[in-house]
Amino acid sequence: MKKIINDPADVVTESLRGLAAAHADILRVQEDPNVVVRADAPVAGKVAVISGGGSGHEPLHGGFVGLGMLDAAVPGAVFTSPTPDAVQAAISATTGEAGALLIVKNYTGDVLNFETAGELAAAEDLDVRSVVIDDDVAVADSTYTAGRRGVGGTVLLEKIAGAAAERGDSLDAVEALARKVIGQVRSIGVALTAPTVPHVGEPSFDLGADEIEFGIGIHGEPGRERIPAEPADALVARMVGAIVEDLPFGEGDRVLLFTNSMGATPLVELYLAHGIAERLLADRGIMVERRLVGPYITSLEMQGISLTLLKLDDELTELWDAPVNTAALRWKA
Amino acid sequence: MKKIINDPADVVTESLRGLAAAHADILRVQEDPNVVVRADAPVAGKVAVISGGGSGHEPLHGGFVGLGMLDAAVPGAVFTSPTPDAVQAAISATTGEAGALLIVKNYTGDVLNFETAGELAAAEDLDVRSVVIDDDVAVADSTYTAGRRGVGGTVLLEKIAGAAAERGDSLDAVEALARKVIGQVRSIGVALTAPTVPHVGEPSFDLGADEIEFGIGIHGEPGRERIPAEPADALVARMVGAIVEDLPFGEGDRVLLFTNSMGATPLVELYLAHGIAERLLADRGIMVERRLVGPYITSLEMQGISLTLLKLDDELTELWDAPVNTAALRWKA
Amino acid sequence: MGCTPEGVANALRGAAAVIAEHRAELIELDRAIGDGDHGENMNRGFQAVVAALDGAVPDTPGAVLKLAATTLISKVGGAAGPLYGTAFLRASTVVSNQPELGAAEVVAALRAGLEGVQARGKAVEGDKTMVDALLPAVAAAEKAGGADVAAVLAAAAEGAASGAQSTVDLVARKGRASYLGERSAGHLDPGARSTALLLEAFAKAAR
Amino acid sequence: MGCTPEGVANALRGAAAVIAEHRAELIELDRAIGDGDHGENMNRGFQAVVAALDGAVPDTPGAVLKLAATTLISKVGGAAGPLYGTAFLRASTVVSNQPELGAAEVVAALRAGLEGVQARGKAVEGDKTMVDALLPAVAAAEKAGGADVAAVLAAAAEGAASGAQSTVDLVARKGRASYLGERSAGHLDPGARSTALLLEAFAKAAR
Ligand SMILES: Nc1ncnc2c1ncn2[C@@H]1O[C@H](COP(=O)(O)OP(=O)(O)O)[C@@H](O)[C@H]1O
Ligand SMILES: Nc1ncnc2c1ncn2[C@@H]1O[C@H](COP(=O)(O)OP(=O)(O)O)[C@@H](O)[C@H]1O
Ligand SMILES: [Mg+2]
Ligand SMILES: [Mg+2]
Ligand SMILES: [Mg+2]
Ligand SMILES: [Mg+2]
Repeated sequence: MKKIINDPADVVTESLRGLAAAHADILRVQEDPNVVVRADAPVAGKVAVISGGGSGHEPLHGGFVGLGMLDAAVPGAVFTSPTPDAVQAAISATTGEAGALLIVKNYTGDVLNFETAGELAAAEDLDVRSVVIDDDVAVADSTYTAGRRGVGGTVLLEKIAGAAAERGDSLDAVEALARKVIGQVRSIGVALTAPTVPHVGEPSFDLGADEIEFGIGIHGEPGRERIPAEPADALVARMVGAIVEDLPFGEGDRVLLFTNSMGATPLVELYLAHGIAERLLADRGIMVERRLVGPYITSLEMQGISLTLLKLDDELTELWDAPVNTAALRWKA
Repeated sequence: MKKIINDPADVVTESLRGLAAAHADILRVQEDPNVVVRADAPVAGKVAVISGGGSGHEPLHGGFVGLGMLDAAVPGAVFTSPTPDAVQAAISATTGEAGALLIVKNYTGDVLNFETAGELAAAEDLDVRSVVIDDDVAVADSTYTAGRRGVGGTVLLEKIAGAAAERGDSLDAVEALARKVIGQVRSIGVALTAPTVPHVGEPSFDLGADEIEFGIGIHGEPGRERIPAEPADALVARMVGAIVEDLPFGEGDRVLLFTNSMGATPLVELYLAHGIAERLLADRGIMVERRLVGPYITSLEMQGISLTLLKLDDELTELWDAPVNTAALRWKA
Repeated sequence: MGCTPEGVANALRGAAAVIAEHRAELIELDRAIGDGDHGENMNRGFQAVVAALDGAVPDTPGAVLKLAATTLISKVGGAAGPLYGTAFLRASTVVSNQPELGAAEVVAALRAGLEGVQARGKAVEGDKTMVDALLPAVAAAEKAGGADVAAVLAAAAEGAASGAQSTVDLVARKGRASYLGERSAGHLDPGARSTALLLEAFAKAAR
Repeated sequence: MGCTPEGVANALRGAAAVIAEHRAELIELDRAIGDGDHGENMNRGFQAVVAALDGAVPDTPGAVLKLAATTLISKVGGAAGPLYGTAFLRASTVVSNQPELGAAEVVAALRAGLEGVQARGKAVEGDKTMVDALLPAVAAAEKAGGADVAAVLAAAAEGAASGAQSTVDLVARKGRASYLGERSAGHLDPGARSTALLLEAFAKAAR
């Protein structure tokens, strides 16, 4: 393993120091427990929107802290859910009368740790609610699994819930909107290579020279099946099919298409895949009205991509377009 | 080689289609020859700022086309300088009375091809000037080499020249400013792994499991030396030293620090390196007043980073802060 | 012979040593059907428990268990952190502030721990989780109930070991391994393995 | 026997076939001391030349060379594109619109090509570039000057081959390989190799 790190145990903390130095106008970092907080937090009268999870998915979540998106992010160790005390620290730093919404990706560890933090907050008479995002169509959603994982949809959810909170929506309204987004967003990912967790020192899984893991999670957890490598046209068609048929999305639907790099995919390939997805959706009469293309929810140095579709309406589109000023997403600000 | 592509010969064109689909509000793409042009080009009365080079360095240059930055980008085949007719097409699509500035990275192929295009433009009575950026301190600048390469400084140059053109500066002024930037920007890069060019199908070079190429170019061309892998603290100190001593930068200097990912470096490592660089510069009394952190000038799926320092003054800072609206850099717009 | 606060602390120190020793193995098991962090998470947590005990050993066994619980909750993260944390918390509650624990209290603590894990994680027998190690451990401890603490823990350790082994053939239905579906069969569950290691360490400390 | 337009076109077709055959070799040479695209660039360019000739073969040797030049300039890219493009352009200019080329014209065309490459790229002997193949090729062609076209090209090809071989020991001072400094020694220069391949193909066509 070659990495630009010092002691693997210090990776997250040292990285957060760099994040803080780079974006002092947007955010600040508290250490021990590690929390990334909006520079002007707590914002009086505003619902706090908080998310978090294992590190290694950057820019998620710390890169989305700032005006119009998250009030705080709680980074755990690499690929490890953060602990309740860290979530609690994020709540304390940001949450007032208006309460807070916790955006939790559906992984056992995240759910359990945020749950505990929520209970602790309730004990302090703070109005803290949670929503669990589970947009990954690769996983069968049944009692025989831990349920679907939270993946690409998380980014869109954080943007939209953040915009609603920023415009002054109540906690009830922000929560309702978040649940609406969760209900109409779907994703799927593929991996060409595996990530290497610093404290593990070797790739998280072994993939043959001509194999693709179809339905990968953001920790490199497998999903549906291993398939032989195939041309981009075929692969993207497979991905689009899996998402579209799941919700399902149909002719005339207005959507946001999010083409995400898992980390190490060259942008030239990412845009190539995006172009194919646009074409396939147009063929189905699905109208792509907004798009996001880039590495926004990653899995360290994993090569691969994910596609996310969110069904839009006027309100969601307006919230998507609203100003945002974070390290990783910025417009109209 | 596993890549999300169809025929390797079509990678650039297909990718440009995805770029165009994703950012129709910002840019449009002309094919055969391939050129990326600002959506509202030609902008009347404005100096056109044009750059280009081999593909595989995305978001450079196409991702920097838009308000406040480039009027056009000319993408060659992967890692191959574009041909003069493509540069000519970019000039035709964007250049009027006010003339154009071509930003050329110092590689033999880029210089020769842009030179030819410039001659063709002059024959059509267009006022087209070129500047050649050569900010890479890894290469000895002597008659015994092709001279220093253009690397990270290119991004800063495109932003600043673009802002000057956008505010209405004359070609003389934009050119003078570009030469000033070139005079006071320095970079160095390191690679942990090699990129794989689609039509080659195997990594561009072989690097041992514990080796780092110090002084890498953006095509994976080697620079100073191969060194054993070392902790981030030591590696970043080596990089900062190489840049600071070259110009040299000294106590009291105001600078922009650009910490760039070569493509596949996890953001958690990139910010970690950025934090170390900030600390080392502070130790030397060099004042970091602006920063840019992310994958902005890459080498396909190469793992590695580069550091770029630009000496700032009030004018450069103002131009850096000016609104920009491109696929990859966006603020105040 | 009952368990003193110092005895419980020693058992935890022994557990920390065993986890440290098996860190790489647990990582490898989790790499196969999870995300490869279980060994690191557990080791980070138990090293923190040792550090906390080095500060001062609380004066009842229950307080020692509670210190372990809060430390694990705030240091382990992942799924295992809240689950083991809850187990120790429930165990500490059930023994309240008794100065020493006899065999009956140890059995009750083990059962409370199991119930805590199930209350939090909703896993049942056969889901291929630490529950598959804990269930037979508690059953064996209850069967050995009349005996002394050492015998109870020895029985529990044996139950956990064979329970953990039984997870190899199972298809996971909880936790990260469940994403693998059928492909999860043929692998030992890392959490079940760490449960077996902990109980083995406790049994050894009690010998 | 002189070169007709069709003869020049055939020589270019032969060159395209040789480049296609050696595409991987040129890539490999460029991968070692450059960026690995030389084989792809040259192949893309010469395939385009063949396609252009398939459209219609211009009616003078000079016009054929000019068509090759403009095609290479607009299809090859990189350093080699403008350099080879300039070489063919200068060669076409020097033979102007003569209907057939004799040995003297071929020699003049070769020299003009070399001068074009040096004017554009500023490389001198020993810089480890295509110039190191072209210089001895032109020298040998001039020496064989009185002979017929086939003999001139055979001499040029031989000169280019040994010139290319001589680049192995050199340290590059121009082009991408110069970044390697001392490390560029021990490798054959890809551009010198492609020059040798082209001249060999031309010689074969003239036989
Ligand atoms: N719902 C659950 N109930 C009980 N145990 C569980 C549950 N989910 C996961 N586990 C246990 O947790 C172990 C994984 O722990 P760890 O790797 O530390 O967390 P994570 O899965 O978040 O990375 C699994 O091997 C399994 O034994
Ligand atoms: N200044 C120069 N003069 C003559 N030939 C050169 C010069 N620079 C490079 N070359 C030749 O070009 C070859 C490389 O061509 P190619 O790989 O197609 O372009 P690039 O280096 O832009 O990738 C080198 O092997 C060398 O022979
Ligand atoms: Mg984990
Ligand atoms: Mg090249
Ligand atoms: Mg795990
Ligand atoms: Mg090359």
